[in-house]
Amino acid sequence: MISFETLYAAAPALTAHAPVLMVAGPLIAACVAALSPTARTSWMISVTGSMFAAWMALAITGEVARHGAVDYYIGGFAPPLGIAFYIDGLGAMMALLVSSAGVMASIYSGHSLAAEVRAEKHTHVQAAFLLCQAGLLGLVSTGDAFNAFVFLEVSSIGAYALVAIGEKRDRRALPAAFNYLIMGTIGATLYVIGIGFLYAATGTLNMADLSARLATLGDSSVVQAGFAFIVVGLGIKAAMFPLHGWLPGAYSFGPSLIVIFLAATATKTSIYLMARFIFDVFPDGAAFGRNFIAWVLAPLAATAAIVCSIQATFEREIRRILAFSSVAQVGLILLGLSLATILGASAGLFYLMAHALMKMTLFMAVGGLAISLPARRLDDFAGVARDAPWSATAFAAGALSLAGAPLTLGFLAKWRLLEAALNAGQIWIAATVAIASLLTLLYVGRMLEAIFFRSAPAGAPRAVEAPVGVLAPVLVLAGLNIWFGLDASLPEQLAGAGAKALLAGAP
Amino acid sequence: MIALPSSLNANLVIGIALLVMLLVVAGAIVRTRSLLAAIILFSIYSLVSAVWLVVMDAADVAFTEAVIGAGVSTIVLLGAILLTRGEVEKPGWRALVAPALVCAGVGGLLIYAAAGLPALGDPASPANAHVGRAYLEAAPKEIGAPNIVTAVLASYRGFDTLGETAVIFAAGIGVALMLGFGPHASPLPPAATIGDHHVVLRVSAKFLIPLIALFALYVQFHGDLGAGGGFQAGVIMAAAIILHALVFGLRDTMMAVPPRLVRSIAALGVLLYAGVGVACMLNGGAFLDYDYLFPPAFEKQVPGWLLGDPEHAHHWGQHFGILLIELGVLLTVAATMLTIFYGFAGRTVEAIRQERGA
Amino acid sequence: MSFILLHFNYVAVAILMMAGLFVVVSSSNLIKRMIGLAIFQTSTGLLYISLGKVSSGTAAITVDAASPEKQALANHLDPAYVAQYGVAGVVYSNPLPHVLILTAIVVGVATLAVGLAIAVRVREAFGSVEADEIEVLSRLESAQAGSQA
Amino acid sequence: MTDMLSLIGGVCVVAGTALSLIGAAGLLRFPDVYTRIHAASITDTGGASLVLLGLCLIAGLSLTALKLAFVWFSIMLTTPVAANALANAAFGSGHRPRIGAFQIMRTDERRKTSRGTEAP
Repeated sequence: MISFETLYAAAPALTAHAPVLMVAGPLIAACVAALSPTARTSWMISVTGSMFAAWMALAITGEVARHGAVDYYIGGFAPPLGIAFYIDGLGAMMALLVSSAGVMASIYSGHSLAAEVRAEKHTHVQAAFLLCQAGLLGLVSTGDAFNAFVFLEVSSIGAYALVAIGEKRDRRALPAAFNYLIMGTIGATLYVIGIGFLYAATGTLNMADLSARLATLGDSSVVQAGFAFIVVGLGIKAAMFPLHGWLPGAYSFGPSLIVIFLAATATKTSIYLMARFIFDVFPDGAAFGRNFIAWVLAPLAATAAIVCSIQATFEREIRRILAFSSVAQVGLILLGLSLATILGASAGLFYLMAHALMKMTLFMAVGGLAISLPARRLDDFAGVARDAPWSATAFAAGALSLAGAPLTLGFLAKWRLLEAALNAGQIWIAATVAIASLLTLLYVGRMLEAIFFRSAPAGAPRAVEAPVGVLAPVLVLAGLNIWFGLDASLPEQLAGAGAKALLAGAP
Repeated sequence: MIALPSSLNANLVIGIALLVMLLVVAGAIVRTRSLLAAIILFSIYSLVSAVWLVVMDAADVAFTEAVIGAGVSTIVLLGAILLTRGEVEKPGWRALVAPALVCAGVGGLLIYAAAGLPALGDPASPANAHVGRAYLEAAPKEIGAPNIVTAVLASYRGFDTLGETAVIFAAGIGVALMLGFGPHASPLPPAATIGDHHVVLRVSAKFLIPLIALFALYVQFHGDLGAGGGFQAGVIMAAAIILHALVFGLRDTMMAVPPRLVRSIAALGVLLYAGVGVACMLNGGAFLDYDYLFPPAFEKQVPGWLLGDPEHAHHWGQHFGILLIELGVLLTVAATMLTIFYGFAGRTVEAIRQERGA
Repeated sequence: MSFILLHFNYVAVAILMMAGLFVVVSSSNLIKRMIGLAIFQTSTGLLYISLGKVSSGTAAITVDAASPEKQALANHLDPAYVAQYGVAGVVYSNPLPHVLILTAIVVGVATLAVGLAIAVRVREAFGSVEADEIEVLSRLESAQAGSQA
Repeated sequence: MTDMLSLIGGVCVVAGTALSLIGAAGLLRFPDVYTRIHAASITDTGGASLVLLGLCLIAGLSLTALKLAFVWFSIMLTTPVAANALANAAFGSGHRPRIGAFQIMRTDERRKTSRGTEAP
């Protein structure tokens, strides 16, 4: 049993500044990486920057576990005049998730990038990756609604370009990146419009202040429109069904470095922000909020879980299967949150972390195989297990976890979701989770069947085991999938603290 | 309904007239099939909206919109249609019903909300009464910069501006990744073949370039007194160099201001900005708290005459902090704009062919 | 009438946003879509600035109390109005929306540049900037993906 | 005295805007590139000069007037050059005038030029 209260305590001076250092660290590292002379140095800087951010995130998590939510006034100005960071249990959980995904991705990129991108571009790729990371970390820690937009864009602009450089392997990365850019920008702009309406109604941008003022304001057309714009805008960014059109392309064709990072974090941070607005900023009793959750969010999430799982079953390219599966899993996470109970939210957040972990494992394993195997279709991966047993094993661990096999993290995650749905009396949500799990079993079965039980056709190119630098993080993540399946105290604590922070005062 | 002072009415009429112009221009952009026309119309759109912004008292925003919207965006768009060699859009919409429904939905929601928004110019609206007013009252005392917009931009919301500088930096990296590398990037492009008949252009450009650079510096250092600041100055500075490239050829410009150097400067700008933040932190303040920019011991040793008016002495840190971070913004913006320009302009037709063959 | 005139800007901004959004979602040409996106983003700025306008206000640049400009500004105004809404005897427009939109404009041009750079590469890779043609080519490629490997 | 200056200034501003309006009409109605450039640059130089002069007179002897003078200076420096460059480029890319001395061209030469030569 690991406890965050006792796990780690950084020096007080460092802890005091940890929230901002967590964002500024990768940002500064990005500049240094862009200035660095060779691909190798930029990779080292990238790993260092990511590790620094993870260290800070760990310090914050410990601090939050011990003393509750952390505030940080940037520039020394108290909100609402200044921009304040506000990190509670939920923010700490997200920060830890994003920064550890960053560490894994950056370590992994040392070898994978060389196969995917021309060496002269590496310094800039690492810089863009670090900016993306800094943006997402800023997004989860800021307490200012407009500042969140700025960080959303910092992370997105880097991500668009990074997806587009996948063109060296497959030119379809370019239209996919363009589509991602258009959808992402529309989403961000709708979010800004929504913030504008909230600002018109309240005169403030600080989330805590917004919340306090909205509570006294009551219902008005401006507030309702603001709510709608924010939710739709973030829904696009979070790939909420039916606004997920950009995701399969971006995840299928981008280089592994960015895909594994985005798959683990990008949609999740937008879900985080959306949850922040729905549960924290808007008053609890607002009729439109409750109606939205009951009549829009939950049905759409359920549709996503079912429809996209079916779509994944019929896809032929392995990364597209995983991408559609991501949209479906986003649906499951949102279903958990839409229960609006502590149990439901903690199940949703637990699922969020579990999904990040397993999708990262899967994309990493596929990326490792793709270094030697110029293939995309599932059929081309036939019999890979014989040539690259370690990668295939890691893939199997992630896939079993995704399918919810017992003794894996995925099983626990699905179980808690079911439990929470039944506990809240929402039978149809429980049924949806069950059906989605069965569908997941179908496409996971297809993938595992191809990789393990089929033999490669004669004359087909054979895979070679991924290099150690790639294999090590994959195996670590695969191990975590199993480890957390046996002892889930760590993610459980995080999810529980996050749910409590999100739904302070709810049953 | 509040009683409106009579002087609003002239402004109101001008504002409405400009909005009608914007509507007409936007309609023309939707209708036209020529991309070139759409780009020029977009430039006009930006310029007209800049005028409207002046009417709405948003001098800084108008300035930015004019240099960025009507200036940089137009250049980049023109570069893009040159490189995509498609001046005319293919006739026929892809689909009309679904987009029209989406727009109708969003538009309906906007107008639904508009009815509940405060009247234009309402001084008692929540937006104007709460934080906005607090800035107007607090900034002269706490920051000391006469331009409140600069005070808010650089100090109260300095972190936003850091993020924004990072966005610009990211865009520079993105464009460099897309267009700036490759076989064609190392050798310089061929010298431009501008005929003698452009002699007027060349002579006046020689005269104008230093003037533009000077004006950029004016805008930079005048930013806390009047409209202006690092963003506008950075774009203007880049414009001076872009003018050089347009008139004397990209080759000469790239020799004088090499792309690699420019990309490094962009990173240095963000580094300077973030560095100021870290320096404040090391001196015991919060990140970007310029009051702690200089250690107290250091401030005591500075002779009084340098601090100037003792009444404003406590703004010293704020003043220099804003100056430094605006310098960082200038460096990043100018370098990034130039990177973007190099990216588009450097990708000549030959280079494309070369890359295809490779 | 007065209500319509004083809310005209919101309606105009809404229509401008729709024009931009319509171009983005309906046009097939990538460059045209970027132009639409730019209009959409610029119009958002106009919404914010509308919110920050204060009647008879001046740009938020502190006017010295003793300067002739201040006298000129004050001459036209109702002293009670100035006393209630002014700061140190001058009515200013709200600076906060201006700051936010400065940021948004810069973000907009960053997006535009990256989007156009990608569009240029799309043209080089597919020989077209029309989304429907590219989609056809992509579909073809998906159908035969891996078979050439 | 100040009122008188303001009045003259106002007249100048109105005259400048009228000139701009006429220039805009010319831009729309003139038959070819060169005459249109002419109309546009008259707007820029003549119209703007008058407006700026008027504003100078209204502002009186102050820093504002000096700044306006700088604006005028830079307009005078840039717009004629821009008009010149535009005309140069138009000529270089094959546009031929439809009116004036250049109109007297041989028919075969007229056919050779790619764009904008045929009389309506």
